[in-house]
Amino acid sequence: MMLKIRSLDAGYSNLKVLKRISMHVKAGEIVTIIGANGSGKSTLLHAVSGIIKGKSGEIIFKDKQINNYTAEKIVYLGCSLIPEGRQLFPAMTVKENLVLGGYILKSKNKKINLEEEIKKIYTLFPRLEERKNQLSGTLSGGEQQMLAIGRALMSRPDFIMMDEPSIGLAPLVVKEIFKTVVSLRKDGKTILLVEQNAKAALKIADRGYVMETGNIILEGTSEELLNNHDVQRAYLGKDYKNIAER
Amino acid sequence: MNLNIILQYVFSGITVGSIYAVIAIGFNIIYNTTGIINFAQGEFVMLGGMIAFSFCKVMPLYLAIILAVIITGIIGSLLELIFIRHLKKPSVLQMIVITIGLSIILREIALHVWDEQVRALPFFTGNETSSVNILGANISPQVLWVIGITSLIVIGLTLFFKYTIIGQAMRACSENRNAAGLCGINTKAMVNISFILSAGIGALAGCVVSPLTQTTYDMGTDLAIKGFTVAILGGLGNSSAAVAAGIILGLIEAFSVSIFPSAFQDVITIGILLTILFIRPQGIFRSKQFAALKEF
Amino acid sequence: MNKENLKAVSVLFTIILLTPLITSLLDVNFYLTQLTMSIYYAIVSIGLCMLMGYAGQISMGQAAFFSIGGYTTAVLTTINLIEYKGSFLINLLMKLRVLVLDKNVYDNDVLFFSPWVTFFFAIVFALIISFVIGIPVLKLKGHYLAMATMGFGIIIYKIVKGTKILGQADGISAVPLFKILPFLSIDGDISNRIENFYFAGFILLLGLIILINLINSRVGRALRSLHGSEEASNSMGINTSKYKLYVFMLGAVFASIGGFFLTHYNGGIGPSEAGVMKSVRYVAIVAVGGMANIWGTLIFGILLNFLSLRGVFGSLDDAVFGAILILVMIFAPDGLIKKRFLDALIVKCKIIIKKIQLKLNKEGN
Amino acid sequence: MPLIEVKNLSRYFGGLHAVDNVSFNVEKGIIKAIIGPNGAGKTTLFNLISGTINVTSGKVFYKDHIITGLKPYQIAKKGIVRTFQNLKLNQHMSVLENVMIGRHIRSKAGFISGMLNLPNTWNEEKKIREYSMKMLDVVSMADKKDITVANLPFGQQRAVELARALACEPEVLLLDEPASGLNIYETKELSELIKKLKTWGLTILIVEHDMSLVMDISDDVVVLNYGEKIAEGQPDKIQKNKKVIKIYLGDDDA
Repeated sequence: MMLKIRSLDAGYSNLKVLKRISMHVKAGEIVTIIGANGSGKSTLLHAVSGIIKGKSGEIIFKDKQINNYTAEKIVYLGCSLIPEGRQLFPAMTVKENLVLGGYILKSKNKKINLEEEIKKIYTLFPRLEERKNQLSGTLSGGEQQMLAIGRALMSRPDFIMMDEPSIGLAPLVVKEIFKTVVSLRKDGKTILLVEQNAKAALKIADRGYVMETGNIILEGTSEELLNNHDVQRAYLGKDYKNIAER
Repeated sequence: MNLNIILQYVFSGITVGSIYAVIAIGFNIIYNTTGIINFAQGEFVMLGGMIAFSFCKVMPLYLAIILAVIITGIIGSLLELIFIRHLKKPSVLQMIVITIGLSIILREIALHVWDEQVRALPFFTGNETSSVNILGANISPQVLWVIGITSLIVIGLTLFFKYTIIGQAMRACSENRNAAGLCGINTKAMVNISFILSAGIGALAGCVVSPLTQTTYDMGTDLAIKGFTVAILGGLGNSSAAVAAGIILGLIEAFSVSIFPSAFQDVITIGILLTILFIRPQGIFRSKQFAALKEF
Repeated sequence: MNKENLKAVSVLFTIILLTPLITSLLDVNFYLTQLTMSIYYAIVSIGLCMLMGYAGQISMGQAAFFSIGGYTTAVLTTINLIEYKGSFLINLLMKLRVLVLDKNVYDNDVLFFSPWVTFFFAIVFALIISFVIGIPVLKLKGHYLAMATMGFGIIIYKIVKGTKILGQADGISAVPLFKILPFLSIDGDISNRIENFYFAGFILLLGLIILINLINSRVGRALRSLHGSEEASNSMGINTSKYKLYVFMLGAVFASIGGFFLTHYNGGIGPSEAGVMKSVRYVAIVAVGGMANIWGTLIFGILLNFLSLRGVFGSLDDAVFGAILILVMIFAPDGLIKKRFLDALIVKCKIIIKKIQLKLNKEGN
Repeated sequence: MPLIEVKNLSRYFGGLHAVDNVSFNVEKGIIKAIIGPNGAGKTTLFNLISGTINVTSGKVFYKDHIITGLKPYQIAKKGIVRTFQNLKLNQHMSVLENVMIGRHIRSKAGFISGMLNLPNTWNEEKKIREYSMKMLDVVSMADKKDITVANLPFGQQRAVELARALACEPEVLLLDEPASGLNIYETKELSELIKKLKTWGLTILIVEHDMSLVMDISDDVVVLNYGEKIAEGQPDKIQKNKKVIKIYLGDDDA
């Protein structure tokens, strides 16, 4: 088991966003979380990656309880988050961004040659090598997303969480990004994908969870979810009429 | 005004200007990693001079200076550890007030440890009467020391931030703290390092300038406001611009003496600060577009 | 004014009324001098409290406005225009009682501005300067605002210290008394101690009532909303920059009035009153008081200034204020006097009183 | 004559075209929704109309007068009042006091009369209080008037914010994702409330993610994607629009 969450409550200051969330991700899976805006998907990823602290419940990563770990420590364990909106270091070059992605390798082992690690990323995304001395803030959206993925990969994570990688990207670029996600799984990575592009996400995922106002309202294999009417509901609105009058 | 005197002014302008620049860089380093303007920055300069002064009685000057830099660096680190680290999401007002409080405390401690007397480190080479002739102007060799050491500080820092992984990690923190954490960078440690660094370079500046301008326990506020002026002039957070801005301000100050009474010299500097804040808060070297993305 | 505030004001009124009685009973009447001074300083602080606490804008230059009030009156009442006597303008001004003729300690005739007029000038200067400086400064936020106001404060300090007519480092002494009523004149004479204390208390109450009214008015609500979110207030139709400016000017006037009276009370003013450290003090007092808490500011304004003037902190005077700033900001950023805390205290007192009553009743039975 | 006319409005952040040449009209008395996926530029468009950020190019007309370039408070005074996606209430003030802030533009008392507590302000304060209570009643929060806002759950804070906006007596109400963070029951109440406001004659412009709410209440819908308008029309037509379905449920080929 890669990640297991048991009845997690979390939120920001006095606002509770997540309500008793339970879910899991097995090693080697691609799991996707879908849901409308404001349903708490990103908050869930923030809680796992240590950016916010859970109020109650358990987060277990590779058999370790990580509730109170700092974000840095969680990265050390091999769990990497690619945040929404990329969050690159815009005034630093592509290469510097990648070097920083490898920061924990360097602090684990002083002798490690980051150049070789960076070369591996370049073979995955040749476009980044062409632009290695360019400031990352000047890259196109797709290239930025590649760099964000590359930077996360630099820490050699086993488990990668992606927060809406397709946001703001042209359809063709989205396709490319999703292809990369599939190829990452082939390399043995486990992936938790939060997406607003439901169909595309479910197509590459093994399983999925559907969130609504901080709760998981539905889970199942991708096929089940793709054919489920409720998924459309979660996406296109809460359909409060049917529910409230039921 | 003949050429000699002009040159004299130019050198004195560059000398104070480069000290201002170093203080401004101190501001920038902490500002970049934390978003805090450390109002106690001027006190680091004072502490450097004072500590070195005490040590140089019992050991060679260079050792005293090294010790002063190290001790001030430790003080900077402690300040961060004790007063700043554990604050959860402090407001800007809170940070301003705390660092102002720190500056007062440091100053008062200095007053009780070293009293009110004006002190000065010995000249690094020669004494107050020795001079070097450059292009016909007689200047103290200490001026060359100041210019040399501040250039070394600037070059050293540039290399540090550009080529070492710690330096890069600090830059990463300043650009996006959350993302830096997600790269596994210990952001808290980086903040601490930024305090050590800016305290250390402040102390070094305080040592080299001490023979020329003397050191008193209450010199910090004036220096801080000058350093801040320079930091703003160059654009807060932009250290290479701070060097240029520092020299500009130093020259303005030096030449203003020939026009205005020296009692009003500071009024001119602060007038510049206010003017810049009012019309170009992003600094003279930065574009309007940059300013639009920031709040002042 | 609501009931709660009315109660508080009347409590304060009673305290002010009784203080001279208590001091004379304890035979510490000399405390009144320092208390009077503390009250004037507190007036400066409550003005700043409006700006910092209610409108959320920091000012590190409050001492500048204090000294503007103080120096305005000090210069105009110590200037001797006797040599121009006889000219038409001077005669006119004398007839209008703008200028007064008096004798100095050497029994020479001196002709100077009436304190009534300089009071007016003190307020007008504070208004003009705060208006001119406020428009650009208040566009800034956070660190920039703090530095800009501090810079303004330093400029005033340096000007005061460097200008001959302002007495440079020595300041201005021998400021004449301000005769308000036949039996009331503002000066440091021991015989007038009690009257002066009451007068200071009166001014404080007046200022306090004005501010409390303001806080609870439409404008006060707008200010508090501005502190919450400038963007939202703006979207509610509140002209935020106008209100910030007004409050800045109001704080300046309060400071100027404090400076005016204290200068007459002390018979002089020195450049240290304009120093950065003084501004820091005012900020410290507002911070300990709880930012948006005018009562907290008032209580600590009087208490801390009194202790400081009594020399309780010794040579650590400045250090105490520095330490207060740090400790309050770290451990109690909402100030020491929280309404919640006070309410809890009152509730507890009530419970204790009830218990005692019950016990007494039982025993009575 | 449309009440609001948005003409070729654009806003660029550096190279990012947050809003790109968007035009549409809002007739008086209708509910118009602006929808689109995350990052489509909806909130930016809102900020442009309400004056919170400056436009790069283009104009907004209100009652045939240009309002671009005006300060937010000037726009509010003209009768266009907005709410915020992430609630901007004063957390330390009571519910009623927050709503009373909304009466600011409909009252006059100034600095001096406030300081002196002049009798003419008493009457005004009373009216402010009464009207604010009425608005609290509209959002069914009247019984919570003295509670400090920080102690209220999120859904109720939204209601307070709406009451505050209503207290301004706006002609146009701009609602920025009023349903985000609400559960289905609260959303249902919200929809009824918005419909009620329409009967008052209010014109409502709403940015919302919840399609079921949008389809239920709005008369007209504008769809944005990458800052550009890709569709406009009545809800039932928008629901069938292929482009819109594609951006919401994703490309089948992806």
